[in-house]
Amino acid sequence: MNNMEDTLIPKIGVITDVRIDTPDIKTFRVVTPDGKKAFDHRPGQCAMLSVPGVGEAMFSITSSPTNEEYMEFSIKKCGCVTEWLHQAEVGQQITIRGPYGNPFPVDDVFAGKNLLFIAGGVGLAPLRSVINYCRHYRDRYGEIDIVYGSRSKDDLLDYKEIIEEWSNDAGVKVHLTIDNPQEGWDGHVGFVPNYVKELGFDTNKTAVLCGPPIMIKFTLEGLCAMGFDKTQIYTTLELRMKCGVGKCGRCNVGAKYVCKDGPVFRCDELDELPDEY
Amino acid sequence: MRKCSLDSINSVFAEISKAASLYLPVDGTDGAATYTKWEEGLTWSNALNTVKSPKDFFFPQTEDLMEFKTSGKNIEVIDTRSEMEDFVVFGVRACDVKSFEVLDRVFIKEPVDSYYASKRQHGTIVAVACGRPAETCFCQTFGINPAEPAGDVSIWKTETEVFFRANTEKGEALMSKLSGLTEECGEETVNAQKEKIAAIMNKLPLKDLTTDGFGGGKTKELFDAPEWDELSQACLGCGTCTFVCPTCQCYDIKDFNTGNGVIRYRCWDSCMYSEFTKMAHGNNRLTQKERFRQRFMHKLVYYPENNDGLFSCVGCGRCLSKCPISMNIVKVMKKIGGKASE
Amino acid sequence: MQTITRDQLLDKAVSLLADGTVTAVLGWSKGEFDYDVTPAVFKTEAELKENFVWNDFCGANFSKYLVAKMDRLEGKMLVFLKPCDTYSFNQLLTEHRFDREKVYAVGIPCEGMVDIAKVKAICGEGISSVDCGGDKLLVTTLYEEQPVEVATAEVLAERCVNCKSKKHVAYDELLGEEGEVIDSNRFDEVEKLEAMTPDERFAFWQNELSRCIRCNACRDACPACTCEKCVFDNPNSGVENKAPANSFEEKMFHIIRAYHVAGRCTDCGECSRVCPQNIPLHLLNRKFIKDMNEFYGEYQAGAEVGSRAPLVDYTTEDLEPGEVFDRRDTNA
Amino acid sequence: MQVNEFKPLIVAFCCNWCSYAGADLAGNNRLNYPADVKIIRVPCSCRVNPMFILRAFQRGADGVILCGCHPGDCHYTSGNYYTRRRMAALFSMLDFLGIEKERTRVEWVSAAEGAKFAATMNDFVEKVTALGPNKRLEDLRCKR
Repeated sequence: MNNMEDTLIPKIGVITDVRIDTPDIKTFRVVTPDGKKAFDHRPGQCAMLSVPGVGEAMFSITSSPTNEEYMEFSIKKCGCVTEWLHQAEVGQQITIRGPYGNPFPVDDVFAGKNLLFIAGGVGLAPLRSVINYCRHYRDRYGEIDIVYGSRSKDDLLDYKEIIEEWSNDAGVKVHLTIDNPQEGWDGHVGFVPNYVKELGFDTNKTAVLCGPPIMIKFTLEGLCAMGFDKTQIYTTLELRMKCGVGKCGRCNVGAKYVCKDGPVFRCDELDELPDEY
Repeated sequence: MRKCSLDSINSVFAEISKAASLYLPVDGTDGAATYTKWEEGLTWSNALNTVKSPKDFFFPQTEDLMEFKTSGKNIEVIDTRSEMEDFVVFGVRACDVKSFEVLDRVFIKEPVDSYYASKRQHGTIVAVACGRPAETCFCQTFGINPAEPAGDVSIWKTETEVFFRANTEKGEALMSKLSGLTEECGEETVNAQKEKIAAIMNKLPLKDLTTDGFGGGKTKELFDAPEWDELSQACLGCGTCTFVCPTCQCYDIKDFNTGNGVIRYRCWDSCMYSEFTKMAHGNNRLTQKERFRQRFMHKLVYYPENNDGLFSCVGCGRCLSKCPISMNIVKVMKKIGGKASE
Repeated sequence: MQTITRDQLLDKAVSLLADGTVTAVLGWSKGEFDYDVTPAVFKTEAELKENFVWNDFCGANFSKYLVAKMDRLEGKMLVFLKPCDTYSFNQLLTEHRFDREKVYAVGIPCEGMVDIAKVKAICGEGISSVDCGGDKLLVTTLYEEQPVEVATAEVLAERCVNCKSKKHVAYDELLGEEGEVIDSNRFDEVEKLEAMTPDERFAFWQNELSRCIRCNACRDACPACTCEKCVFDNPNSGVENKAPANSFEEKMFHIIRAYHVAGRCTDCGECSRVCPQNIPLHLLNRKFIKDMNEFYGEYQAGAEVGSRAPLVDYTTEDLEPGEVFDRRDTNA
Repeated sequence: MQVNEFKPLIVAFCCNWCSYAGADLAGNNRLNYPADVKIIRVPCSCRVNPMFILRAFQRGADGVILCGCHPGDCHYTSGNYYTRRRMAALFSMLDFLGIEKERTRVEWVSAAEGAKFAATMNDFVEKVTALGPNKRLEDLRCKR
């Protein structure tokens, strides 16, 4: 048959740049062999990357859709596929398919709103796509606050971009924090949920959360205590996936499939789902 | 409606085999029936059903998806599929026919799974009415009538004759090939058999089993039911129920390095297995109770929620007879559903 | 027909619960039909009276449940052990897989368990009730006016036909009469296969193993398979495959499974009982048992606690792997 | 393909302390044995998991031979005694499944026995060649 048409059959992607962000996170730039973007996506969507013989895994696309040249993936070393990718060099081919999942509602719900992004660790990866999208269409959105925390200064993802670009944008406020005091760090020290409480945001914002489950849990509680309604808060989930299209049956939480109905959920939607994520 | 004598059924098989591969239940050396490719000398089994369901024809236990050839940093993707040929699955029971509808809703929903779809397209299903349902049958719970099996052709088998009725274009095409071997007939004998089956259905021990208390939107109500503990306590975590089930459709995608390439294939997976949801950074279903609950919630709540109320169980009874510890969907439905409707 | 009655077991369980000796009872719970019995933990007298059963279908070996079931249990667990279960019980103790102090084992005699598949082969599908009485079963079906009489001996599970022992090797208390170790014919079938030509043996196993659907029931039911992390679940082991992709993988799985329990397998027969595809898995296990008996002296796993299995032991005089075949060829 | 053209692929697991040195000695003494024998060095014959042997067959071996120190000479005192029992059980099982018993062998070769190593390999290759390609424990995916 050789028609090569099935959602499970991937395209070839070439790694054209590898940026070392932190000791365990690298950002990979991926294009097709003819130098184009593999496909268009919306902020918050994901792609399946694979290394033949090693495995396939879902990663959030960290570059903004407004970047028309390439896609970027910030990947933390934690399993077989990621470990392999971390040793990959520029020019290495991998396979890529997507885009999967639903995006953040950047064009309807978010439009005209003040936005509050809260991320922890590698949780900034999916948010960077939205943040840069919103910065690109700056006039469509109100004030933007970004709270980002990590274990240490060295573990802060996209540090250079944050300091040199984000912080200088009009109407964008960046609040960084690290878990423990460190030499050469004069910023805030403390966990993200506490920092959010200290900062005490107005409830006229739409919040987007991403990070380790424990951070999400306490930040969510903090925001609710501040008077945020759960319909104002968005987050993204991650579970084991194989197909990416809601058929292989393992990433469901209740009747929802994270790969297809997620990964972006509004927090009040999550309340409707059983506690299994 | 057409008929032929049971004695001449082998010539019908021979005729079908001329144009397409024919698969039908044949008794194995262990006494259990298995779908086998028909050839001269094989006889159609009298068994009520096969241990392994016919979902294998459309969603095989293992199936190569593609192959990768790597050289240096480069990768080549090869679609290894060959042209699909027509085939006929003969002697499928009403419950299993219904299971194809359940699978269709998963695989032929956008984005269409072309591996599955092309097999569905090339397969013709000849379904047979159940003259002697077993005590483990509960298809009527899901609105299935074993006397009126769907499929491309429906057949009824009596002691001496086999009656045919084409239901679809594919079925008509198949029957037209058999016109010389079958003769036109009335429906009296078949109607009599239908009545007999209806009478037996009324005597089945599980005839009163209902789906009350289940369906879409019941997640909150049922998820934290205390009964899950008791129901799942004996579960061994094997995959028997999922692998004999005609509607279980979870799969895994894996790579096999052959030494001169990588074959990416998919194979059935089971939500009962401990590493089903295991990721690099953790597992969201750590206990057998959670895995057990997932299987039944999926069949009775999640699936109907996403598919207009259709349940992902067809009452074939395979899990009832094959579970090593005799825990099954009927016991779950009685325990949990019974409670919800009280 | 069992010599000991449900009521006797029930009385024992109820009185042990009442006097506080145990806080839970591991027993068999009745199902939808007369034959689909499920293992269950009972905590109260009421539960026991309602659901506890003991009949010719209580085949499940409870020993394995002891590994997982007692973690959070306060007090002791009463477990009923048939003679063959006691061997598994001892073997698990040898391997330190559960806390003996938390178990109150009651040995019960067993007259053999019935294989419902054999009953169905005789009476057909549609069994509405099975009455165990005397040495016969009275089987009522949906299709026969009169109940069919089936001799129990004809429908006993294979492992019970070739029962190796009616003697309990472990218990705190014994109900009924103690039996004897039986000089069974359990290796006959293995010998029959050994006498075949390699081609015949290959064809035999090809036919049997090709039915395998890799459900892992044989592993999961096996009281010797208690690894926390099984090699078949390890994605990096090279054998982690959820489906037998070809005949190599079918053989690989079954060789490795049997090999991993070789020397520790007590021949309880659970693997063959639970196999949905009726593969005679016990023959693989028995081949190992028979070989080890012949090569290294008689050994029954689980006969006593703390004994050393043949494959984790050696003597300087052991026979050479090549001599295995020489022996057989000269015997033949 | 004609039978006489068949060149078997043989995998030989050799213990580092005796047999591997024996193979070395065979080479130094210019003793001939077929190039179809692929040697895998293992720290002790006892390192060889039965799965290694099955996997060798899967990956295309037509025969697998395991060489270790003579019983009593094990560098780790008792490793090869365990090997002896394990392989006796495994080979017997393979035979029970109908797999040709000539495809597997255990041989004890010391560091001084270069000649024995070469002779063993020659003999083993000859026997496996006579059997023809491994068909009963093959994985077709690895052959395409």
